[in-house]
Amino acid sequence: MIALSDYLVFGAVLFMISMAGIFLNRKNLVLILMCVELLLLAVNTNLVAFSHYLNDVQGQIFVFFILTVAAAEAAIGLAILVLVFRHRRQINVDDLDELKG
Amino acid sequence: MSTLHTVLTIILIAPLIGSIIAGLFGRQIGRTGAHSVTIAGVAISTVLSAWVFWLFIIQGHEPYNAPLYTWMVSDGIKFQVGYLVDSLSATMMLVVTFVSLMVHIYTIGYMDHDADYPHDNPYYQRFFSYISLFTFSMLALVLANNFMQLFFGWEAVGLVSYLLIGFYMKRESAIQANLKAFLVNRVGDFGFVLGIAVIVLYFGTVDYAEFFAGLEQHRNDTIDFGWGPVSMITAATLLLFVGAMGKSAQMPLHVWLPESMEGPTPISALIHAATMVTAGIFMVARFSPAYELSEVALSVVLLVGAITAFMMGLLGLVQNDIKRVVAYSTLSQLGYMTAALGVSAYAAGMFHVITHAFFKALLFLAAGSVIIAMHHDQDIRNMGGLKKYMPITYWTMLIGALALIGFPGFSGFFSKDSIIMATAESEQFGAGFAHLLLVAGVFVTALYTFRMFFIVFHGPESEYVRTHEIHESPKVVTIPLILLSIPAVLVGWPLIEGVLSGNYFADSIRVLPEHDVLREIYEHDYHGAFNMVLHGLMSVPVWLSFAGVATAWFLYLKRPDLPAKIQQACMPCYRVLVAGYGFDRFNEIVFVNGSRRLGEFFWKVIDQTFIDGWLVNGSANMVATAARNWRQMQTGYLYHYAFAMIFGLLILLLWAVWAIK
Amino acid sequence: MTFEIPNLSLALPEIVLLTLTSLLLVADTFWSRTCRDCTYWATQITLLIVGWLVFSDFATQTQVTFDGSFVRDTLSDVLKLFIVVVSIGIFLFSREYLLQHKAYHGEFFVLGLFGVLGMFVMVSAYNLITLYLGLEIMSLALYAMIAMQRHSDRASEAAMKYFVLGALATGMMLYGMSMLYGATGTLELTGIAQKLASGEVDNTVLAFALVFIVIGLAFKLGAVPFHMWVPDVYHGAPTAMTLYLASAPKIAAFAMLYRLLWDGLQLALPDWQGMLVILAALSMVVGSVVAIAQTNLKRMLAYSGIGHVGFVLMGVAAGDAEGFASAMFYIVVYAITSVAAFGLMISLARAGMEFEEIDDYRGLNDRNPWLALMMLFVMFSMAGVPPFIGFFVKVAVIEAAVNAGLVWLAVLAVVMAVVSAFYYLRVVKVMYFDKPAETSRLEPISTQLGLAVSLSASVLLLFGLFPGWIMELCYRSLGLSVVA
Amino acid sequence: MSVGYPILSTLIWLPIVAGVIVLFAGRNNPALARWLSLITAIVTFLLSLPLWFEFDRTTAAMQFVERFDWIPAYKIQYFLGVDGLSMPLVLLTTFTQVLVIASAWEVIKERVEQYMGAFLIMQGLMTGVFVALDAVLFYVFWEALLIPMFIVIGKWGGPRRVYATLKFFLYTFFGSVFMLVSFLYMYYQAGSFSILDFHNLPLGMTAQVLIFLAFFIAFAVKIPMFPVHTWLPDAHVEAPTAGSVVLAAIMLKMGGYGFVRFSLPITPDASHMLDWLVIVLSLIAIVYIGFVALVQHDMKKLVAYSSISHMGFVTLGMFVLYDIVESTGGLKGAQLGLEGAMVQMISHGFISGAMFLGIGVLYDRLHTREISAYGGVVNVMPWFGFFAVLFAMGNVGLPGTSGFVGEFMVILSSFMANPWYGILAAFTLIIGAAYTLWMIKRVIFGDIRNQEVARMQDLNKREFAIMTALAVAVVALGVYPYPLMDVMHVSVEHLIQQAMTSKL
Repeated sequence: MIALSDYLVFGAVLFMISMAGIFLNRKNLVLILMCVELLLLAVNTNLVAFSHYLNDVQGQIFVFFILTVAAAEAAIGLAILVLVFRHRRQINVDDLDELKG
Repeated sequence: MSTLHTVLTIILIAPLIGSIIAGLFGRQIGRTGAHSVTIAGVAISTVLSAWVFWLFIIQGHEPYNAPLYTWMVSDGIKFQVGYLVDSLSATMMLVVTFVSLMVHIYTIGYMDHDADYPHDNPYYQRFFSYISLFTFSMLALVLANNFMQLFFGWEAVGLVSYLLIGFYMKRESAIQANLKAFLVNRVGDFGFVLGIAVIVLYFGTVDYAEFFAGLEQHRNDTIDFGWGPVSMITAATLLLFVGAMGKSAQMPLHVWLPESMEGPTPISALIHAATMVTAGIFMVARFSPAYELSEVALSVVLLVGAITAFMMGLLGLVQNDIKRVVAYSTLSQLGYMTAALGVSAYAAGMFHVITHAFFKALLFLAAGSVIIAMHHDQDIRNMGGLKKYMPITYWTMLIGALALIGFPGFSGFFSKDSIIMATAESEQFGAGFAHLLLVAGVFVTALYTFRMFFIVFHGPESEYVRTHEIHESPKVVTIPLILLSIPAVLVGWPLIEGVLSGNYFADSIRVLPEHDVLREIYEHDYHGAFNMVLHGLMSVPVWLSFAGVATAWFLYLKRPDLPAKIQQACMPCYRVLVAGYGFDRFNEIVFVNGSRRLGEFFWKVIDQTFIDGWLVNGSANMVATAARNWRQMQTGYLYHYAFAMIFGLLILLLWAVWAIK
Repeated sequence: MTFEIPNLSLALPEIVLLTLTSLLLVADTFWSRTCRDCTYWATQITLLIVGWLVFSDFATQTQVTFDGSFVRDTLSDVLKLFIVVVSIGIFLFSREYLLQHKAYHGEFFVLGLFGVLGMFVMVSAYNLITLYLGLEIMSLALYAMIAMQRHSDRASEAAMKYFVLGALATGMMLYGMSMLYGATGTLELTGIAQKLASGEVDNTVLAFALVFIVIGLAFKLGAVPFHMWVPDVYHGAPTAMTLYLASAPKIAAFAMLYRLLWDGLQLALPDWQGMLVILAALSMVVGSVVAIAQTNLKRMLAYSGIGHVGFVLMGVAAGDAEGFASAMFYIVVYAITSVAAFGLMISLARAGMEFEEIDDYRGLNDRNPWLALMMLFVMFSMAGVPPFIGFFVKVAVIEAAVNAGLVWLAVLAVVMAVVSAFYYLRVVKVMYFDKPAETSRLEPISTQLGLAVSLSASVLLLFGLFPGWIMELCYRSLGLSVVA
Repeated sequence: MSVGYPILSTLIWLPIVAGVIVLFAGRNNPALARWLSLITAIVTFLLSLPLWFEFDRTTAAMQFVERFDWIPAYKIQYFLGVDGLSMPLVLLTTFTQVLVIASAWEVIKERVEQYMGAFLIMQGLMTGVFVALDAVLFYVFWEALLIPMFIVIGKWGGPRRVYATLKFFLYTFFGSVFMLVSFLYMYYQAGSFSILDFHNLPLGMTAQVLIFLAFFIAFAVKIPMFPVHTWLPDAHVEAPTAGSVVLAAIMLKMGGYGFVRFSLPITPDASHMLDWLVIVLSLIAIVYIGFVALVQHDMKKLVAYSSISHMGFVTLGMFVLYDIVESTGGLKGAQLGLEGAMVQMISHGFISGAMFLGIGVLYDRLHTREISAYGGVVNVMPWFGFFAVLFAMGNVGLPGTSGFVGEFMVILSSFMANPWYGILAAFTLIIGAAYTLWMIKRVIFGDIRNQEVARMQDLNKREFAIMTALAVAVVALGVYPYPLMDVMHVSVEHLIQQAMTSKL
């Protein structure tokens, strides 16, 4: 039997990996978008786990919404990415530093 | 309102009205208008003052004490403007108005031409306005029945004095002198105000009558300045005396008076000889009931007076400016008066005020007459042999000089002799020492007076006198001289008995029986005025003054080469005297430069560097620096931003963990 | 199992808004050639209709529908009305901006309306899912709008930053929501509140959840240290978009704050109060101080906005209904002030002269005294100087803090108000005391725009003279009685 | 006791409305702006006179009260009224304003309508400060005042005007925000913003001390007291003449007014405990600032510092009462001090206003305020010399001028508290005379210094009228202060009673 806490730890690990990915990665914007997706997956894991152990379906419904929205979000994210690429011909995270101070 | 009240009001107001008209509308009414209106005002005051004098002195009217209006009321303390007329103020009023009238008339001649001003400048009207304003202020001071009004008059005369010393305002020396005069007087006023404060604190009133009435009750009160209790009466009287020292130019607050001679001569006569400078004496006499209760205060007064009398006389010896000689003489005479106050001989002090007012005004006006003749040159070394050119001036000045040195029979003799006798009689601490100084001073007085007199009128004619046409002054100048010389000779005779017996000022001056030296003299030594003159002829002071005259004659007429040799022989003494004992230099270095340095320090270091630089702009700069530095944190890199969020997450998590425990 | 049709009438404004916006989306493709202004006017009319729908059925008591996941109460209606009003202003100025910059496309308005829809949903959300959906509808619209000015390099950078950080923040908030769900077993706010009241909730998990939720809220509001996106996005986005970002979404974010922390987690007050105090203090300090070093007005206003959020959070941190009322008062006024500020910027901007740098405002008083005066109103209002309304909102939140015993925070707040006064004054200084770089008079702006600008700026003074009603509105919408 | 119209509201709003009208109507018509402003100022002054004549001198209660709800949510009211403490200050404001408008007549050429409008608006706000009886209303007026002043100094000021005006604004803003916090705290305690309710509000010692300090910062900055005075010289030097006049004559009084309206009655115990602080700082202001004034090269700066020194008397007079009770066991002297402080405020309004106007007259002619650029002015400007000396004497505190009355009373009363207070305070007799008359000597007297001075013209009719009005005020108050005192007796007694009643 897998305990609730195992799922939660798994979720937390995913969460941390994605966060680490966002701020450790200095090269590629696509990677960041992927990390964002991972973040949502961490949340989904949590929700599903809770939903199962609470015997409550709401959590899983929430997951569906999140998955849907995540798709839309990814679309917009990629669109912006394309825009950035069009302007700069590259997608280095390091290059996004025109606005600062 | 009684007739007397109305009369007093008119006496007070008439010169003020004259002054306002001449001052504000001087251009419109012209010169004649200006002097007519002011002289009319002062003349009215003089005549009415004479009536008041007659009423109070001859008729023996009860002292009159009544308010004119309530200036303000606060905390139950009434501050009123009012009149207190008794023998003291009635006498002073007459002296003031009379001398003032003489000076007004004299001024017509003296101020007629002035090199400093173009003819269309209304300086002439302004001058009349000032002296009338002065008369008003002095009357307000004399008539006061409370400290507030006294202080008003006190300061108002100071203001006019300031304006008049600086009358030739293009001259740097004049405006320097008037600033100095005002400031030194302010040092005195500093004490004066605090004296009033003590009285308000303990007596809860500024009214003379209530103050006197409360003296008995409060005579043993003490005040604590932080070093233990001291007698309140002593503190109050000494503080008030500081004011008197300023106004009456007692050492060390005398420094302004010699320089006040920068003003036109008529005001030197009126303000800086006859009236204003005696306000301090008047004030102490007025508060005799209080001074009587403090031995310490009396001794201080005595010593200050005696030292001033002697030391300032010495300075008169080395002056070459005719007015300065007379000015130092004034200082010295003021010292005599003050010393008289110190041995409780208030009446004698006041007596000397009166006689001095006449003969010193006479001397100044005569000196002014000489100055007119010399076309406003005041250096006695440029004069000489003027006797034959200006006989009236010569004779009147001689009268003044004799009165000053106390020649028996002249007014100055009576007053000065009573003072000297009083110091001899007194048992006040320091009286012996004071007596010695005063007696020695008599010799000095005679010496410097006749030094000036001989050089100016008898000595060899100078280059200037030979090459210029010198003639007697016009009538508007000489008539006041003649009129003034009458009281200068005679005024001592009728007054001396009343002064010594204490009857004259009986209703205003109070002396404790054990202090009453004049009464003692009156009872043991006085056998009528004529006898006093005879007796005087054989007394030490008179002989000393004769000796002084003789020395002057010997040094300046017989052997004019000697003074220079003496000067050579005693160069240090001469230097000290010429430097006026170094008071001016000391003040310059310590007070003037000291306060400027202090001011610069406060301003530049504390205000600008410390408060503004460090605290105010410093905190602003700190914020600005923080802004610049913190701004750097906004690097523009996405991962830094994300890191900041994660950092925030950690902080909040830590807080949550901490809060749960 | 019975199937009940939910009470749709309560959600009528949202339904109508969605329908009309979708229609508009279609219509715009036709209109884009034939009738350039049609989409704009249709947008404004849509907003008016929706506003009227809200107003005509103004809720005086709390009603829920969709199984308790959608709520209609006085607060929601008041906030929606404010959102509508502010949005009308936004679109008005945006049109001007887009015309000037030759970027006049109907999509902007359509996306804007979607954003408004998201805000509506957020305001009425009574369930974590609804809340999340509202938030995302709004956010996605915002991401797109920022990036819309395709030829602007800065805009794309801003959009990227906003998107990534926004997604991160949403992710964190969702993570918090999942924990909350785990702790309470429900997604409904009322259910959460009941569960908390029963005392069966694990405090550790709750606190953990709260941290993540608060972070999500803080990000949307732009509180330190979750503020890093604010200056860059304000700066990089087209001014029209900055105007949008800085106004209406703040109101929605406040609604979210209120729904979560008060409707749902009121009993966890001791846990979240401290966090908000920390965020408030940091925001006030950083916002006030860093703005001083700015030379770009948009950036300066961004930092100033961060500072204002600190004040709002201070009101919330008071932890009572008055505190929320004062925060609401503050945020509404802040939204209006932002509209006025960026609206002025847009009105002044013209080809070649963006009026984005503070130095561009040199001698404005000589060139156009009226607009300078309006800008002065805005600046002094933001600085919190009476008689402008900005003063009263500060009074309200400080009062709430003092009331709650947070005197030190109140003192910090007033000190920071003084610090921030400096940079507002600098703008006034530049406008009034400096000589203009070019002395030409500015060409007059259109009457419509002039009126809009004057209105939006002078209400700051008018509301300042009569702040009573708007204060009262905020009080009443939080169920507080106002005794005269 | 009552007049046919809401007099206090009229005095506030008439100038403000007129100011707004001037702002718009005068844009391209400076003459209209000037005349409209002058007429408004005169009308307002005339309308304010009933305050004096209809004033009930037998009661300490507020008079001419107007009271309406303003912001019900916070129980903030539009609550106006005057008593013996505020009424003279209102009249001072309306009186000064006429002169201020007149003084700017020809001098201001640039954007006349904004200048005049700013001053009219300021007038309304200043009146509001003195008559507001609701703390928030008071604060609104108090702070709103900064805006027009900020603009006036910054726009029409001297070369360092931006620094000066920012300093002025931030300094005073910083000072007053703490006051706001304490108002809010008291609202929390009292449930109302009425100042009268604050007076009766019981407060613990700690609360009182904190509130006192908050008030103290606000008012000390405004008055200003050492060491938060450094904004004043800068503001004065850079401000245009009329700005300096308003600043010195009226705005500084707001600080003194604050002490009597707020500090003493609301926090009597804290005032008692911390009175030493105020007294020490006042004495420092009197002596220290006197020395600083002595070494100034700029006339305006000199007068500005002299203002600080004179305002030291105001604070000293207000706070000696506790020491008086301690050292004499009775209250005698307390009223003297407080009334002295009030009179000093009025008098300083006249005198400093006059001195700044005088400096303005010189500045208009020679465009410098350096003392060394002048000398012998009286030779070419005799009437100006007359007024200058008169006002200088007022500044010096010569009896017969208004400057004496307050100083004298405060010296007497502080001496009662502790002889050394009196001694240090009396020191102003010397140092005040020194800096004032030294300036007079260098500027007014002496020989004509240079060609520029020689070409100066004496006062024109407008300037003459302004100076005469002030001169009459200075002398009248000096010769007969009774009526002014009469107005405030009852209120001051009431205040003392409040200040002596412990709230613990």
